Amino acid sequence: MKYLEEFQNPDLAVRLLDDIRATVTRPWALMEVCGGQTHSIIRHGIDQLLPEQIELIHGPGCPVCVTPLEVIDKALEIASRPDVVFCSFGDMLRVPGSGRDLFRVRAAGGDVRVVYSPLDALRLAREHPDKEVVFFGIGFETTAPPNAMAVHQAARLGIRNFSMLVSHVRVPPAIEAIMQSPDCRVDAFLAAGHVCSVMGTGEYPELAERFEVPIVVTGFEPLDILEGVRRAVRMLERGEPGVENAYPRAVRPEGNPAARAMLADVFEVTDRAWRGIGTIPGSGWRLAERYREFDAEHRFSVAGIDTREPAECRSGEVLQGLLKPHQCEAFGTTCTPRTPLGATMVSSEGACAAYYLYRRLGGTPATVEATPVG
Amino acid sequence: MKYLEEFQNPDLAVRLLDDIRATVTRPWALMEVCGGQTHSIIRHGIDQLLPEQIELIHGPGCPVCVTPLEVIDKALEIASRPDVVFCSFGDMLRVPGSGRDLFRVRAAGGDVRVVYSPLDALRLAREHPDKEVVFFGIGFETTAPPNAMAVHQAARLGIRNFSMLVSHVRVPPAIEAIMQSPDCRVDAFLAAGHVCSVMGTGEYPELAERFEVPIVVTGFEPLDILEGVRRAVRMLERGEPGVENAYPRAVRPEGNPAARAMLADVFEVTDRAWRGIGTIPGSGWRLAERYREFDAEHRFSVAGIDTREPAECRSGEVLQGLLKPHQCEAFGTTCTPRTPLGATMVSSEGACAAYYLYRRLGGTPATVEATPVG
Amino acid sequence: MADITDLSRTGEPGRAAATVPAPAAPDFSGWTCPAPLRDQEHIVMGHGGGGALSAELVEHVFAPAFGGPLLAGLGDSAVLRLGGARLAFSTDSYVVRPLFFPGGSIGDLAVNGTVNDLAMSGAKAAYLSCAFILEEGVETATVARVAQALGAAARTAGVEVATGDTKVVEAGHGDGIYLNTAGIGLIPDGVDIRPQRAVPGDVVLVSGPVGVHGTAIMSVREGLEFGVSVRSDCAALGGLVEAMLAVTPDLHVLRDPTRGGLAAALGEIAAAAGVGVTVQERSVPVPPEVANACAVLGLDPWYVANEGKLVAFVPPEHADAVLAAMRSHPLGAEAAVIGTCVEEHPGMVVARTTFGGTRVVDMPLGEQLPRIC
Amino acid sequence: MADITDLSRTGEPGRAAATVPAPAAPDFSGWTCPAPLRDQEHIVMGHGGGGALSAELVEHVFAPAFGGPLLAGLGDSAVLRLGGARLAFSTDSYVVRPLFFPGGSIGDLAVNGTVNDLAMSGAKAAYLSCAFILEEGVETATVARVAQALGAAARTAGVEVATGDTKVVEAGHGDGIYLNTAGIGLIPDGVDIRPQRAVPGDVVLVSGPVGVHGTAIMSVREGLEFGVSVRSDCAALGGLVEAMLAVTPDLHVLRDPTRGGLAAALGEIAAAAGVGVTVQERSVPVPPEVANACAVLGLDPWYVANEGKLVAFVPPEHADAVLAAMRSHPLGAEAAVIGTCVEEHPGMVVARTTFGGTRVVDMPLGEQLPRIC
Amino acid sequence: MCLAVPGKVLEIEERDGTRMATVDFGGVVKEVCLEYLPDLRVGEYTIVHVGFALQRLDEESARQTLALFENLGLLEEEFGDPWQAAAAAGPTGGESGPAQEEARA
Amino acid sequence: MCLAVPGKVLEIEERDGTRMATVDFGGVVKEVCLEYLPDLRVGEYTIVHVGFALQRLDEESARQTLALFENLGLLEEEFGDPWQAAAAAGPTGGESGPAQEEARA
Ligand code: SF4
Ligand code: SF4
Ligand SMILES: [Mg+2]
Ligand SMILES: [Mg+2]
Ligand SMILES: [Mg+2]
Ligand SMILES: [Mg+2]
Ligand SMILES: [Mg+2]
Ligand SMILES: [Mg+2]
Ligand SMILES: [Mg+2]
Ligand SMILES: [Mg+2]
Ligand SMILES: [Mg+2]
Ligand SMILES: [Mg+2]
Repeated sequence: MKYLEEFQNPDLAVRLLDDIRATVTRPWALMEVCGGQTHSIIRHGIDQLLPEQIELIHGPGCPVCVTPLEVIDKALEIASRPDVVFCSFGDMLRVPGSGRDLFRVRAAGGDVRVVYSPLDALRLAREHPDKEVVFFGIGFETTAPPNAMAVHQAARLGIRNFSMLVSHVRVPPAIEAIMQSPDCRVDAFLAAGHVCSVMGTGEYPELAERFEVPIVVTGFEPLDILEGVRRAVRMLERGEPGVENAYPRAVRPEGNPAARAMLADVFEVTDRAWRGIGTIPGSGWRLAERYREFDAEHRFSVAGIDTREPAECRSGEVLQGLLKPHQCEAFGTTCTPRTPLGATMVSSEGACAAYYLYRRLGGTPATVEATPVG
Repeated sequence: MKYLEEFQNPDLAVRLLDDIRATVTRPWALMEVCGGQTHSIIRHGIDQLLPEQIELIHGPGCPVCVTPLEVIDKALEIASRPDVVFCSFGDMLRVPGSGRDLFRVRAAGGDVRVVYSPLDALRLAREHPDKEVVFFGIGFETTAPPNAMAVHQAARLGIRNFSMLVSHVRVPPAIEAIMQSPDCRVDAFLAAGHVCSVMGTGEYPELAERFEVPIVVTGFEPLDILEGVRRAVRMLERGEPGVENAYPRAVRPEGNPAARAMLADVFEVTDRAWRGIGTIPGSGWRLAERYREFDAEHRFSVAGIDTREPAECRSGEVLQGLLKPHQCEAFGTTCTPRTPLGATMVSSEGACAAYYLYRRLGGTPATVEATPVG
Repeated sequence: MADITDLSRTGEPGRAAATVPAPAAPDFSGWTCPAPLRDQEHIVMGHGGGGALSAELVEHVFAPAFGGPLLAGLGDSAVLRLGGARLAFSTDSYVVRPLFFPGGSIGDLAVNGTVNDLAMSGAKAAYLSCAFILEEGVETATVARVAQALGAAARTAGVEVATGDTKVVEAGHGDGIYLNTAGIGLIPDGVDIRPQRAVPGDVVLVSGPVGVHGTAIMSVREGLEFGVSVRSDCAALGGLVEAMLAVTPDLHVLRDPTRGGLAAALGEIAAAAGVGVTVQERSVPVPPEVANACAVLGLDPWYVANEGKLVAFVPPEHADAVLAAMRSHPLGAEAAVIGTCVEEHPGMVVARTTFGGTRVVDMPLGEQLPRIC
Repeated sequence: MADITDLSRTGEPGRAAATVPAPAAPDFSGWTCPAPLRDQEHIVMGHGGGGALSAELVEHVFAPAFGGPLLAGLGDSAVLRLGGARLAFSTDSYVVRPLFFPGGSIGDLAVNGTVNDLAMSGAKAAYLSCAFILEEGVETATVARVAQALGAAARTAGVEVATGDTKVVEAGHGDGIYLNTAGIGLIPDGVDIRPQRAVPGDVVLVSGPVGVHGTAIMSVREGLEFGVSVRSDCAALGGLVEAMLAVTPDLHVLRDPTRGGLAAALGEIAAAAGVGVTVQERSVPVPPEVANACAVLGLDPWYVANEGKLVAFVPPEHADAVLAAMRSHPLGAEAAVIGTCVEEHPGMVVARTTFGGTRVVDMPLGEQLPRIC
Repeated sequence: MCLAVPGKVLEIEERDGTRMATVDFGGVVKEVCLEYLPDLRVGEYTIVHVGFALQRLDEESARQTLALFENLGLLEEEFGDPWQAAAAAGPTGGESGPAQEEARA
Repeated sequence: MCLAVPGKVLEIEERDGTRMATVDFGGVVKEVCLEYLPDLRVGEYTIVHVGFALQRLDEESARQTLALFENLGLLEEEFGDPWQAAAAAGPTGGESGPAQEEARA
């Protein structure tokens, strides 16, 4: 794919790595905020190519991982209703609530469907006027505009049997929370490129300044990530925190004004619980009052849910970079990708799942080569 | 089964046949009114055992065969609705309406279920409060009380999602119509034993007297039928028409008073079309006005049905004994049990189907033996 | 067997009838069905009932697609040559509801049904394949119970489950468990058992009472439930067939009267061999409870499914010895002679009723339905 | 193959973990899964995905029921001795949606899938059984189209449809057409191809680009629809395998990377033989359209299903000649060496990424789902 | 019309306000609605159609009818036909009068 | 978060009052909602997430970034790092200013 493959070129990766090696003089902990970046790092083995001094901490940027247990339990309850067609992005189906997941709801007869886009859910609502079609609206600032559009269109077209279970989260408050943690180990952030495609970069200078931390807006292909690391390391080595845009082909300072306007119309900022972390003030979006009739929590009474998060799961600390997954006692014993206790073991870009895979190589560390093979 | 096997004893059949042979002196045409009797006659080969002078004419007593096309088309339309669970006795599923049958409705996604009893349909209605459960209430006087009870119970228990498509027919008006036909060939009737179990025998003396015809209330086992024939032939030979009860173990003169009372409460007499024959005045029952809310025709608008009965089908004449099935041009060519044009080719006791099977033996007539074999 | 004589491949579907005037005096001996797939734009339950509709589907849809010479092979089992050996090869899917019934389960059926299809060629079943189509949401414990029943039945039948497959379909697109087994077995030298070998004079035997298996299943089927003490007689017949072959390798026809019951089995043999079959109604063993269940529901026991019974066509000179051998085997203790193969009425089965009348025993059209009339 | 090394049959389901304290420094080399069926009271789609859940079902449910020694036989095909010959025997059910897709149909799959399972033992498929489970209401014309595709594919593959079965299930209890085929074929003398024969040093080859078939199907799957010019490469591989065997009968392993894709095929071989497999990411042929479709949906092409491709483990001394033979065959024109079999990390597949990093290629857990993240 | 079979009442109970019986049809047992034969007792036989008891089966009459068949051609000429007499008198006579007479004859 | 891929607009049309585009992702074609990029034109590239075009892909900027990587270690020491300068100036600068500078360098 054009503008994708070019940024996977291993020859150019060597140049970026050379530059990083030439720059780094001491240990730095960089957090890539976004699960998509984590995925790319693991997939391509990028962490293994970096100089030993550079540690990549996988941040809380997987929307699947951070969706609070209570919301998932609500989703499971709504999806179990006989009159409901429950639509979700594929990633969410395996995430455990208190004891089961959407797969099991489907196995028990619930009509749970994987959709590619929220507009697919809206189409289903039009095709099945006798059913209540509920869309599970999760995601960061990137996914919020598409979901907002689905609600907006439902209102515009008068599709009354459509509603959304909203659990949107916002990145900047999360970065703030991480930096405020007393145990914080993060020296610099690779900010989430596609979040910034929508939101622009205006939220970051204040954070960079306040916490004296470099923030590099970073893309998702191997060269993009290496470039993000290169920029962050350079800023760290020079002792010059600030904000840089290493993903200019997709990120403009102002983001996408049309999308931001729609977000302002459909959603309003709210406090939001992050799974395993707790409530972060102002870190989420909920439907604005005037779209309340499309709010699945309003339409279906799903109060009184008794959530049960396994006590032994320490994914909150993992998500904040305070704990390495293998330091969790459950890791690899009671908690495996097959039998996850926490969301970070579920999604393939979850930190625990990534570690599990990597560590399965056992005592033998993987051979790391800087020069491309094959 | 006690009181069943005893009436299948071939040794006693020989005595009855001997007596019939000793009595008969000239040709007589006897009509067994009831399809159950037709079935028994074909199943046991009884017609082949009788003296040549005695011809058995299969009457219009198969409730499946006589249900009018229009009602079946209504059933098909109601059964096709997505919110309906349509319940029927098994016999009705293969009966063609205008172009399809309940099997095909089911194949096309309709929820069509075979039940053993109308109470099963009522139970389904209680189990599926979100569905409309419709029962196909067909049958003669025997089946009418069970169906009446289902409606009565639905009213008593307030089961509002239950309704019945009623097409009940009554035997005495049919006998009257047959006798009034200018071409009538029937010399005597074997009246339907189980109809009389419910209704008693009080309706027949007037008919026997008016048309000077013997009417013998007859059971269903081989000996019962032979006894019915024996009594009818004896009355004919003696020139003494009247009513005899050859099924006293199951038929009392007054019938079943409780059942008759329920019939009077739930149903009211109406003119009824008989498939292939036409409308016979007063020959049917419909739901009484006070049970109108349980009437499926009232609940579902099924007006404007355009029925198409194949022009070549002469089942009406066959049902009245005016035509032998093989005298119909379609018989065995375009009309077979596999591809029936008329209801009399569908049900295994339909006269056309019975002939089809029998005649498949070809030019070679079956060997008829009066003495039991094996 | 697929071929039944009242279907013709020469007739033009749905049209010929309109142009051919009906004869004044119809000639009943030469009927053909001019419109075999009329109004059959969609599959109905009867296409799986093992009767005339099933046969039509094979004849008009599958056989032309797979190649003419294979038509005969689309019956219950095929005889192959491979690596110098003569093998029987057969498959069946099992979709029985409920999964567990008095005397057995879908797991037992899946073994015995296929083992028996092989046995009907005279083959001793050696290996089975086993494929599960599971519906999302079925209890794992239910799957395990079925698997255990299947394994136990295989051990009893002396056949090995050699290979398998599992697929899962979405909830609402299955019914708990569907099972398929295919089986292969070796055919002993000198044995040539197939429906086409029926000849007039053959004695027709049945290995025991009919209708038992189907009655046991109906008794627990939703909406029909009735109390009855009969249990499915579902069994593997390899040993019984071995005992019969020990008398003579020259058995003509063996057939397990499964779907469509005794009537379908005899009808198919008559059609395949172009012979008539005459059955003495009185001689066909029907347990009283089976007869009574059928009387209550308006069914005919000869059309009720069996699994664990066989019908044999045997040259008259061996009939007594074969009957004796069957009666010495536990699965043939109630074996009986029920009729003979005749030259008259080719392709048809005729019953001599208890009263001495005759009745054509027709192929079942589709599934049997409880009647009120 | 059923056995995967991260599952242990010794652990007590759901309980052992609670009593064993986690080690202070976890020993990653000796993990077992202490709760293999935890929370698996019901069958989920993943149990049919050909990945770890499928393997668990075989190991914990089917293998114990059918008898321990048969476990190995529950893989894609079994090797039998019958009548003096060595036969391969295999079965698969086909439940693919939609029934028709660019480049093929369920009918093609049902032939090629089973023919290929036999070919993966080195056997030339000779006979197929074919069982239809039809849903009441499916169009007869659709059934006919599938049957015709099946017949045509059988003729192309040189295999005979020898026996069949049809069942009809009630509307709402099926999905149009499910198909099962079982196949038997003769294994040439001197050929012993099975996953257990993989040894360190073996060269790993693939017969062509991966992910094509699965991408073609996804492109027409409801809710995923996308335009793409790739068509299923579904094909019968008997001829290709014959060409490879002509080089040497000593091929160690052949495997068709169907459900679970290349990743599952390699993982199963590694687990069965207790060897490591190293794959050079760059060497695995993935057509750009497949890679791009996967990029759009968030999938990994190595996990996408194939039908018409094979993976071969070949002794190094024959690797060049086998590769040349493959490339001379139309179905192997784009064959490539993709890796080697190693002593390290037994039971595991490790990819060398394009950038020189390494990555564990895990068994797929169940079905792949489009991701947003 | 009207497939109906004779069965013997094994048990009677009220269910949902409806009188139901367990009826044995020669080893086949089904639940049957008794609302139309409220005075039927355990041990008696009844004619059952689509799950309803519609008429008591008169065992005495059944035996008499069978006895009549046994004696057919043996006794009739001697004693005349009591059935015929009953028919002439119309069907309002006693429940099983004619059969009883004939059996006596 | 947020799997998003670059695709090229092949066609644009209004549907149900919504602006939709047919977008080509290297031979893979999908329908994409254009409501958030109403001025996107046929032939341009866009970043697509869950069926929505969320941002125009700046081709010039992409080329410049790649050129930067090509020249890494060759030119930087000579001319200094224009990215660094841009970052210090804050992200409010021209759309692809820093990259342009660096490419020029
Ligand atoms: S290893 Fe499992 S239990 Fe431990 S933190 Fe990760 S997800 Fe939670
Ligand atoms: S043979 Fe067919 S067409 Fe003729 S009267 Fe009978 S049912 Fe009608
Ligand atoms: Mg078979
Ligand atoms: Mg069979
Ligand atoms: Mg398989
Ligand atoms: Mg069979
Ligand atoms: Mg297989
Ligand atoms: Mg396969
Ligand atoms: Mg079969
Ligand atoms: Mg395979
Ligand atoms: Mg009736
Ligand atoms: Mg997102």
